[in-house]
Amino acid sequence: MTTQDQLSAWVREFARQVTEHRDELTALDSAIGDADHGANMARGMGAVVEALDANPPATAGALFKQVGMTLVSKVGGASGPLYGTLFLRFGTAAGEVTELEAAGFAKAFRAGLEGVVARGRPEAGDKTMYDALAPALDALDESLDGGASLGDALRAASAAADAGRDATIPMLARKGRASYLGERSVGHQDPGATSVALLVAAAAATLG
Amino acid sequence: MTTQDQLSAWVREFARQVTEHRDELTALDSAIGDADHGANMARGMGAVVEALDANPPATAGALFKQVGMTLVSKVGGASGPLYGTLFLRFGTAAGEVTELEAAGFAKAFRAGLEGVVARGRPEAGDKTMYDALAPALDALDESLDGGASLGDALRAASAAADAGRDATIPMLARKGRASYLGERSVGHQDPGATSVALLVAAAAATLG
Amino acid sequence: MKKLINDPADVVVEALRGMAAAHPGLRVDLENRVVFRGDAPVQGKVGLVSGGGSGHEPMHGGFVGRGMLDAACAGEVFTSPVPDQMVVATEGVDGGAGVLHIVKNYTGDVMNFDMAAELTTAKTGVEVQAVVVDDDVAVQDSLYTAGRRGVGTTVLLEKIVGAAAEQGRSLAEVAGVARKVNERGRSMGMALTSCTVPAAGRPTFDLPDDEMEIGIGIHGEPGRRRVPIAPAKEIAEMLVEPILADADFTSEPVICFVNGMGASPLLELYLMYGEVATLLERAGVRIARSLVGPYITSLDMAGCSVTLLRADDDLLGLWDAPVDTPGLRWGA
Amino acid sequence: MKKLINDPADVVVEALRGMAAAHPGLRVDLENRVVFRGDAPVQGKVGLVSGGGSGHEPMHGGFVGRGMLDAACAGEVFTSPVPDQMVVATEGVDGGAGVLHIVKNYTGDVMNFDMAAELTTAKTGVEVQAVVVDDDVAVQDSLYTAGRRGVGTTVLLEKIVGAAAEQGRSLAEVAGVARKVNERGRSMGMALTSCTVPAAGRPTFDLPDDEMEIGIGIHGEPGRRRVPIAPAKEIAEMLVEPILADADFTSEPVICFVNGMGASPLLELYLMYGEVATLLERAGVRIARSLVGPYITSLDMAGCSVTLLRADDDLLGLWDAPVDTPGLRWGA
Ligand SMILES: Nc1ncnc2c1ncn2[C@@H]1O[C@H](COP(=O)(O)OP(=O)(O)O)[C@@H](O)[C@H]1O
Ligand SMILES: Nc1ncnc2c1ncn2[C@@H]1O[C@H](COP(=O)(O)OP(=O)(O)O)[C@@H](O)[C@H]1O
Ligand SMILES: [Mg+2]
Ligand SMILES: [Mg+2]
Ligand SMILES: [Mg+2]
Ligand SMILES: [Mg+2]
Repeated sequence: MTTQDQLSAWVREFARQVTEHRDELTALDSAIGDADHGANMARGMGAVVEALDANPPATAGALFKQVGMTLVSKVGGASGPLYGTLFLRFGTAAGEVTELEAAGFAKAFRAGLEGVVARGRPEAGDKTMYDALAPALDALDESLDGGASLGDALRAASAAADAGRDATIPMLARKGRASYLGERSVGHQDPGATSVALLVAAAAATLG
Repeated sequence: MTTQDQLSAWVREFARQVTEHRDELTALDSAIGDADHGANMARGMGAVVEALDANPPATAGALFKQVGMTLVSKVGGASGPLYGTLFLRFGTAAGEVTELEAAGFAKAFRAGLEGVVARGRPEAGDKTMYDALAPALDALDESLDGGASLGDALRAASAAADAGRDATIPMLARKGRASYLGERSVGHQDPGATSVALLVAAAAATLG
Repeated sequence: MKKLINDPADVVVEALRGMAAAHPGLRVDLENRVVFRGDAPVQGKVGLVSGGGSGHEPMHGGFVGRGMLDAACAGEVFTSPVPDQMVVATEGVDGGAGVLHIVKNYTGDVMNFDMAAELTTAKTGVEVQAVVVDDDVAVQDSLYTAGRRGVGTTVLLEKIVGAAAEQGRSLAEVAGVARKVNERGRSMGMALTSCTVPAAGRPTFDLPDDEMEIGIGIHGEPGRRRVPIAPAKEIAEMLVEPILADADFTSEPVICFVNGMGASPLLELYLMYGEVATLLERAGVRIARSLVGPYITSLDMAGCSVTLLRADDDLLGLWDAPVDTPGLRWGA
Repeated sequence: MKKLINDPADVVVEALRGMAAAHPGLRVDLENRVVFRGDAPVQGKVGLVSGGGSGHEPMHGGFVGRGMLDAACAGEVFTSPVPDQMVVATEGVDGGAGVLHIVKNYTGDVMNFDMAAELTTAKTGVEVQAVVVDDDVAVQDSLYTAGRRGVGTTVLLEKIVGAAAEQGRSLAEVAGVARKVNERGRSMGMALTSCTVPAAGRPTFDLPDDEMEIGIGIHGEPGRRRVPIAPAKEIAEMLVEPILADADFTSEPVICFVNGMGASPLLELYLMYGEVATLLERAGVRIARSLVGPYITSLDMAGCSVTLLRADDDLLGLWDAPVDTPGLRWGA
């Protein structure tokens, strides 16, 4: 069971983490992209926190829609629509509630993943954020199905996201800018998968 | 007494030396100018040697006028007109002869110096080629007046040119590009004075 | 990082402020970071909106004006603008004849422009069409890439399509011209140095003094391959050959565009143009028009790209038509 | 050295070859390295000849065309052209109304143009006048210097004087306009990096990553002082203050020109223009016209310069008159 406060704390913790890892994200994006993923995520999540402070949403649905709208209108690039859609769909699926059961949380998060797939059409192995997000949600569902607490399930999801992130290293990119590099994309960790791992780690640190 | 062949050898030796010292001249001009004195002199003297090969002049006058004309039409910048005028006046003063007595040589060379003064209006201490050329010609005259051979007198002139060149180091430039630097020109050797020292050294190596 | 900037976070808006001051004929919405033609919307004319990440100046803001774009949205450096900006731009240029979005083929640009088109149409009923430019032969257009990047052809396209819109052609016709230009244009680029994204503070990639990148785009991304530096003659071959291998340029006259990446001086670009022209002549390609200069840049990257556009009488006429923008101006 | 060149010795002629190919409306004498208007000599019009070392493109060759120069002589990189070139140019543009030489104040340029004027007049009787541009406030104009350098004002002068000649004004009048522009123009420049002369192969000066040069000219010469790098706002102050201290610019409208040194992208130049415009407004200077871009460059140097020209109605009218050159084009 997660409360509205915990959900906000998750969002804030994600903001803190992307800011802390800003340079790392940019360095990863320098190697196989255009060196802006750190700036994009830090700018977007900075605006999200500002909006949260100015106008704390009352429900989970409102919270995540606000996060999603803010990202769509502040980030740009690929990550703006992708993360924006993730949170918008998350919010719609969560609904106008102030608490989320573990199963409801997992369902909403998966709706977010489906939003990412609808927008960017990533497939497993394309070397994108999908490759961290999909395994994380599979682990979350599996743990919860096995009777784990949300906290334990999120820790398993975070480990899966990290593993998914690491698994992007040997992949040959087939989506996004890294795909332009062909073989040269091999050997580099995907920036979007890295920021997704932070998102799931932030959830494990704040929820359940 | 210098023969036409010796005079040509002087010109060729000067060409060899500026080519050899091309990078040094450019490095000096980088510090207080625009990094082209080496290229300018090497291009000009390269053209001079080509013209000499194609069309060997019969007299001292013709030789030095050809050198001067070639420099004027191939070098540009400050050194083109200055060196060009030096050789043009040298040639005019030398006249249509095939041999030059020591005194005649010194007189012609001084006419060249006067040409430089007429063109560029340098004064002693301005940190220009004048500061190597004027002491060299003074030493030449003085040695010849004291009864020295042309060879010995040219060696004295070369020493004086070297000393004059070195003396430009502490000078504050008042002519040419180096003057734009104000105080920052102090501590650097003048490129034009350096190429003049090569000219006199080449004379000492080939004449008399 | 050595740049003429203040806080890296403010680069885009401060540059737009300078543009606004320098070009009183434009209307610059600093809040939304949109550069408008001073007289937008032009009634009865198809509105042309483009935009993309900043760092490619004069593209796109410098191509706003009579005979070219009606509005350009400026994103953060190398980051596609957001849908809100595009909605403001689209509404601001709608003169009743519909609006064409000119989008370079990058995942982010395409997604954001898609969202903007949906939003505008839902909100206002303005008819919006989009054309996606994808002309970079360095990238294979396959299931295994995000498709070809939009690079140099974008400049030629915005000029030509701008003239078509200015003539009063319909949205369908204008979009048709845009697609035709895109189909007929091909580009290839190279970098001598990396660029430095202001917010990143260091060069995007390290490139040794004796190496260069071939097949780069316009976002400081590394290219397809790294090779030893070479004389201009050979660089010209490395750029022209893949273009000629990709499409036929001998059947009609071409517009030949040698573009500077931002830090390569005009002296070198003209020298490159000479090499390119020689190669094209040898290959039986007839150059009808040319453009040489830094028009679609990558911040402070040194390097260049070559774009060839197979033209016809209509395209040449549109190219020659008057244009009055900060970046391209003739006949006006 | 990373450049788009072949043999460094061939840079100038190969770049001219590219210019000739790209601009069929010009006539380029490759042998003498002179760029002519295609229709030179224009009968009855004062001929305008300029020139100087190469490496400042588009100046001067890019300013040849209707409404601006009749011919430009290209010297080696940073080396004044030789008198022979200037003689060819002067004879080639003489339409019976005399010829004006526009000379930047450098010892070499002045001496070579002097020799050329003597030679032409002796040979052909063409009436030649010269105007020497010396507008760089970084240099003190005193007995202890070679006088002020000719920098940014040269661009504005060539445009304005070109329009005056195009109107059919006499040699004396055209020369008068040139002197007036020179008297009213002031410039100041700075460098973030050195440039690299192709024949030298390495940067002219070493500049640490955290320092810049203030008071540079256009030949890669070090400036008056070296200071820590600073935000654009402060750089703008370092450039604008000495200009305003040197001459009054509040009494009449000014033309404000922010110039790029070759490797600074337009994004940064517009940002600088915004800063300069703010400072001028605060100082009570009214900007009537502006120009932003790399027009008088120093090879691949990063940096910029600011030029202010105090205008009047005549000068503004001449500025606005049509011009049709590769580097500046409007109304044509
Ligand atoms: N089609 C796609 N589907 C899913 N994720 C994608 C797609 N394209 C790119 N991404 C993700 O976006 C990340 C890059 O984001 P960012 O650098 O902010 O945007 P941009 O690529 O526009 O500069 C990549 O590392 C990748 O994880
Ligand atoms: N007015 C002058 N009188 C005498 N010599 C001068 C004068 N101006 C410059 N010089 C000499 O010319 C040299 C520079 O020559 P060079 O670099 O070839 O030409 P530029 O200065 O045009 O680049 C200086 O080092 C100096 O010795
Ligand atoms: Mg990126
Ligand atoms: Mg020099
Ligand atoms: Mg980006
Ligand atoms: Mg020089």
